[in-house]
Amino acid sequence: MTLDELDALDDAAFRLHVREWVEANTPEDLRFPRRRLHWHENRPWYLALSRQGWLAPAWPRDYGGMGLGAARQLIMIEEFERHGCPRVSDMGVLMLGPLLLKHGSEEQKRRFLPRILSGEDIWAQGYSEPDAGSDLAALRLEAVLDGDDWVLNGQKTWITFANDANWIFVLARTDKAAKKQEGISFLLMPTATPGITIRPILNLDQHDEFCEVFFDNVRVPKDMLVGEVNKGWTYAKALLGFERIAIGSPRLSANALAAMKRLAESMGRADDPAFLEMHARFRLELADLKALYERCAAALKRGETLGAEPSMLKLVATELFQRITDAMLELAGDHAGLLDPMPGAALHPAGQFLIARPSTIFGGSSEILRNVLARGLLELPA
Amino acid sequence: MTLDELDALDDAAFRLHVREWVEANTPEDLRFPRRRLHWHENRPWYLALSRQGWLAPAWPRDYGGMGLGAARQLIMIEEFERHGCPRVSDMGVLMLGPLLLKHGSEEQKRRFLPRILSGEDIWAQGYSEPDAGSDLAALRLEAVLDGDDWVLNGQKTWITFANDANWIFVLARTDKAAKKQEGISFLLMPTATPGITIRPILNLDQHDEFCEVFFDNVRVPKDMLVGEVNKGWTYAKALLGFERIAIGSPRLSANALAAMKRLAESMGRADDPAFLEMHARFRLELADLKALYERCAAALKRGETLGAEPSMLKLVATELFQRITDAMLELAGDHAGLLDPMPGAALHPAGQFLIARPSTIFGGSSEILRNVLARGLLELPA
Amino acid sequence: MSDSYAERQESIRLVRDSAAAVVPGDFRRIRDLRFTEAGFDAATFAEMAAMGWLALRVPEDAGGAGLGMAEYVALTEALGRGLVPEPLIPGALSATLLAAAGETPPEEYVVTAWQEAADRLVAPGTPAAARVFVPMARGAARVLLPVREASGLALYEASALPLDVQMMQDGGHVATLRPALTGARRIADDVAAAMDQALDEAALATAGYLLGVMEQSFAMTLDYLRTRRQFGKAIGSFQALQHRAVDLQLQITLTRASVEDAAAVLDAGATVPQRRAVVSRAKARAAEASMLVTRSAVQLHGAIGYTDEYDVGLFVRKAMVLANAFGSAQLHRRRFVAEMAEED
Amino acid sequence: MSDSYAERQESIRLVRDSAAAVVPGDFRRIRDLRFTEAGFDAATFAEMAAMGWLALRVPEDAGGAGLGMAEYVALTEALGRGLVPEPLIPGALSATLLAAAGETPPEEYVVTAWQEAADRLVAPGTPAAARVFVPMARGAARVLLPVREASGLALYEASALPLDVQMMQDGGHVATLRPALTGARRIADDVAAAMDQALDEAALATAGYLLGVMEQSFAMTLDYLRTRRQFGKAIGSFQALQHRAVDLQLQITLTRASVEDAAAVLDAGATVPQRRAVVSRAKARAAEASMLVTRSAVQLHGAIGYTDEYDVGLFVRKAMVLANAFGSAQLHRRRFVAEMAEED
Repeated sequence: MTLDELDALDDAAFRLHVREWVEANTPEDLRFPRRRLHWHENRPWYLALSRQGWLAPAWPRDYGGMGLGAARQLIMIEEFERHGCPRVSDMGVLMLGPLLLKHGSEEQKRRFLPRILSGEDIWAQGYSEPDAGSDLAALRLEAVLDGDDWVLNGQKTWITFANDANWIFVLARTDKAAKKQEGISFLLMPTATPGITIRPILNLDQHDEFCEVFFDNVRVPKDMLVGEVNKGWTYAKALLGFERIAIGSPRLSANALAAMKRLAESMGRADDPAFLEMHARFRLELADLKALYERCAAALKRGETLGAEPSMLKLVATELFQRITDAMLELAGDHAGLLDPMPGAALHPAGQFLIARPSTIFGGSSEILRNVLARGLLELPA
Repeated sequence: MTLDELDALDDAAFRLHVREWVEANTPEDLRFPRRRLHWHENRPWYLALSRQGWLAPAWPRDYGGMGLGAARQLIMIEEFERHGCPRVSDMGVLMLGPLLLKHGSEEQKRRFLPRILSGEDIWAQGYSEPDAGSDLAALRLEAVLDGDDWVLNGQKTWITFANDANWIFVLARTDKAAKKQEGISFLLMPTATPGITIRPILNLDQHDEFCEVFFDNVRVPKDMLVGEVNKGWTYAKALLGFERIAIGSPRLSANALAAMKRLAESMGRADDPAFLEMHARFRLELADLKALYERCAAALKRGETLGAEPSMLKLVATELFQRITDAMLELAGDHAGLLDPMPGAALHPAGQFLIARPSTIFGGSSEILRNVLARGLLELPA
Repeated sequence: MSDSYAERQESIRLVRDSAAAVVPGDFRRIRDLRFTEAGFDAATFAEMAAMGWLALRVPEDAGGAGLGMAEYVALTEALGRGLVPEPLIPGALSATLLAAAGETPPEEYVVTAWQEAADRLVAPGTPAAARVFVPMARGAARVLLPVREASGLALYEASALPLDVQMMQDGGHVATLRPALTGARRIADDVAAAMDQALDEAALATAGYLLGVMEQSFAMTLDYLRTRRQFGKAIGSFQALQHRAVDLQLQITLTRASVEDAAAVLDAGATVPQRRAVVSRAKARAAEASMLVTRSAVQLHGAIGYTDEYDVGLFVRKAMVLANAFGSAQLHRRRFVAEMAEED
Repeated sequence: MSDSYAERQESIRLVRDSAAAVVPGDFRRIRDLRFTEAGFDAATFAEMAAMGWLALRVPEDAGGAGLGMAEYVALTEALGRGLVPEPLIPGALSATLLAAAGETPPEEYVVTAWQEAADRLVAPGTPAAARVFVPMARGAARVLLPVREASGLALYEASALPLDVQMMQDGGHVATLRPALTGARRIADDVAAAMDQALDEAALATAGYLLGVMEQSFAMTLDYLRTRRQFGKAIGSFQALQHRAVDLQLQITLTRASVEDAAAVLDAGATVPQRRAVVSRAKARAAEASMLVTRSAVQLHGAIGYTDEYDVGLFVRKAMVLANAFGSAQLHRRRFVAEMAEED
């Protein structure tokens, strides 16, 4: 079906069309993955979306996107979530693409966007540093102009799947004299550039999702700067809100709660009144989270701009997810400490517990979000 | 039995002796009072203690006290609590007496202490002000020397039972130029002194436990100053820790939990598994609070000095008390909103809920205690 | 209820605006009415009736306003902000029953004595059973009595019954009534379905009222945090209090989502199990969150919050009464689970 | 156990000091042993046995040290601080059983395969039932099997049994063993009472170990809060984090009170119901508090806390294994209520 034909469908028909395609095309073995998948794992699904032309619902059609409004994008996300479609290596699609579309040169757009859509380029996002995590503007990766090149020295950390990426975009300090948020620029480079070293970091779940990236006299040509020099912080910050709606989805909590019920069954506790009471409380909390999420989604579908809601949603969703997985560990008895899933059951309380941990740390920690809400939404004094 | 005879008893025999006397002498209608009692209510018990010579276990015998060590004092407190003895109008015994004994002139001791023991003088403590509660050192009641008198102008608030007292001790600012904690002096005066106005404040429990006290050109003779001028803050602060051990007693939580069980019975929920689970959790918490309390008590009995323990005990005890009474309100159904006790049952969930509120506000609010513990005990930076 | 989103929002806005008439800026009127005989002002009640609020849920062809639950909870939220003591929710419940029986919605306070035990949300209609927790009964012009008969749950009107009154923390009262059907007027043969629905709507309207209670007590707390100074700065600049405030805001935000979602589900035409499930979800959340927010408001105000003369205490005492009215959180949690299909 | 308070404290201090020998300052040894075949170091285990720790609870006349539970929990607390992986607690359980049967306490790791289902604290001794969650079985020199017979709960020693091994989050393992009594040595006719007591002591010792785990992970967190800087100041100066830290300290303080009180009750000669009640109380508290403290330690460390290479994560993974060993908090809450007389 062409994009014009899709446009002609009403929302319900559009949803049905997406659902049918997703059901038919999502590889069975990739559904509801326990962890975020490496590029070599999610590649079949990435390429299926690419072939279908559905990889970039938000990009304009001129650049190979679907050019959909918020309502239709959300319908697609809802259907992807419903079928447990894995998250693809999406930094190019979600982060770099929108930024280039807004601030990149026409040459940069024509050069990089098609290679994202084809899966030729897989991008990593280089923002955090050892002393600039929650306080991102404190970053110190230095970029000094030397002839026609920027020369980079320093370090990035918590770079998701840098070990999968062939390109990386970074925020680097290009003016040390300026105030913290100023003097930061946005640069692009291949990960194979001489002087770049990538070291995976094993996380508590024994997964190499994050990497450290070291820069030792890395030379980047001048035309790999996006937009104006010293404006990188402003560009990047405008996009940072995006992750929060996705992470506010009730899906993770819903999956965990369903797993909790199966766990109770396998422990012979499904009819235990104390378990039922706890489960009922979580079901109520999940239902209210869903109501809040759908309220935000409905506002987006109406084309409204959201203010503090995504931050509140992230706090509620991630903290509920954690509390459910906390409770699962107690329920699991001796199984709670198992490194691998429980024998004979597709249950892994320890895995879900560990995966729930970083959700309150990354993408705006719970502490930072509360600071921001207190000042911004509640107008409490500094 | 004389004090020497009491000394000759071992701890168990001493406890038994106290218990028997308390059983025989505590007025039945004053036991386990729902609220703190006014002087006209607790007077019979005060005078009974006075006649027995047991009103001031901690004071030296030379001044009419029992001169007991910490261990024996605690035994007395434990027995008083077990029998539900009401708290008497004790500001003179607990606060002023020890302060005069340490910093008062011999003349002040001989003049005031006997009248406390006899019940002739009932004292109020005048520390807090409208803008000096948790931040007590910010107090502004002004005392200016004029001839042989201090002249006081200003206001105190949250003065417990000032409407019962014939004398009041206050902290007043005698040097405005000095730093916050310096320039504060300790003064004594009759509440009938011209210029003093006392206004009771009704609390949420509809009880006039607190008063505002206004000072309008109140003249206090020079010899009513205790110790040195401008040293009052130091004197008072050294005694402020006292209340915390008493308020860390598990008795309030234990009483509330027992009431919760009777409430569940009256609601037909005593065998409800969800109630039993909740009740079990509270019983475990109460047992651990008791263990902590007894640990502190044992250290005191061994003559050790306590550091951060009383503050921790107060946090644990008062917050458990509140959570139990919070849960009682939900359990009480439509009875939760009753102004008076439930008909036909000696139960009053709303009353216990309201009485639990100020415990985390007065005597060091939970917020202030956490600040102090973070800096002092945990050595976290300012 | 099939209006467009914009039309609906306009209708809700109109209801909110009209509520301003009985919600003044201060709480003098509220204080003056506390612990009085009726506990509310008959003239104000009549004014509310005249604005069509009592019959807000009664269909237009039965003499009502025919508005939705979205409008109703918007109204009770506004009343909750002002702690309005006039018993609109029990009055509206009676109006709905009378309308179901083909009678004209009343202009005065008619109370329905449906409850036979604490913490229930069903009207058994046991003929001889005492009716308990009848709200503001001393101010009622008439009393309706559901009575279980062979025909179903019949509805009677009784003009006077012996009262046993208990005062409540908010300054109102509840009564225990003993049914006396001698001389009572029989109004309808079977109002069982209408009764069930009316009780659900009253429970949800109460959740809306509690939402207003917590919104307003939180707003007053934020003001206090911004202005009260200790240790040389506004206490609202202390991070621990800021985070506590954010946690309370999250509860308010969730309560609003829950209450307004439930209203939307009812307005979209829910099945009985769906209606029970969403109403119970909203009432459970509102009950717990309103107690948390109002008692935290007292704590965050410190000593002054514990005085009767400072207004923030009025809110916790209102929540103490209403959190368990039309079912406690416990009751509603259980009803939710019983009514809900398995989670997806 | 009737020593004076001062003598008792001195004895506990000696035990703590001796523990320092196997608790080095860093976690290199702990990391090196993770996910290895045995999961612990036999030489270190032998050293611990040589210090008398395995037989710490065995009476002196049976070849043990005859020390109290106060000393035992002080020891396991020290081991918990160092995340010592050597299976002292299951080894000591076996030593107690052997001593009860009149045998000399062992010098090597003997494991008792008593458990037949997850989250249990009784040894049914079903002859043919698989024994599950047998800790560190690949490093065991011998296996003891309690077997229900007419005489009571008999005790056998079996030299080798087929293993089904599962790795654990802390780098150790548990095994499922299938009883094979052919050729097994029968050690005792009835160890039922000794078994019950040994399981309780193991549960309390585990609570002690968890106390050490949370103490150390909290100490590391405080260090981090004091030194890590963000927004221009040490993050430990942020009041919200300070209050969180105080709340964790309260849990640690309560856990210590609970564990040491339980040990004192056992040392004073408790009845079986008293013993069960206090052990369950301490284990329930330690299980919940250790999970709270260790997972909060990860959160307070931020991103670095979520890496495997940073030591604070080792503590949460140890707590994940031990919080439910010898009974979950849920199991112990119920046992406490079942055993406790009514509250006073």
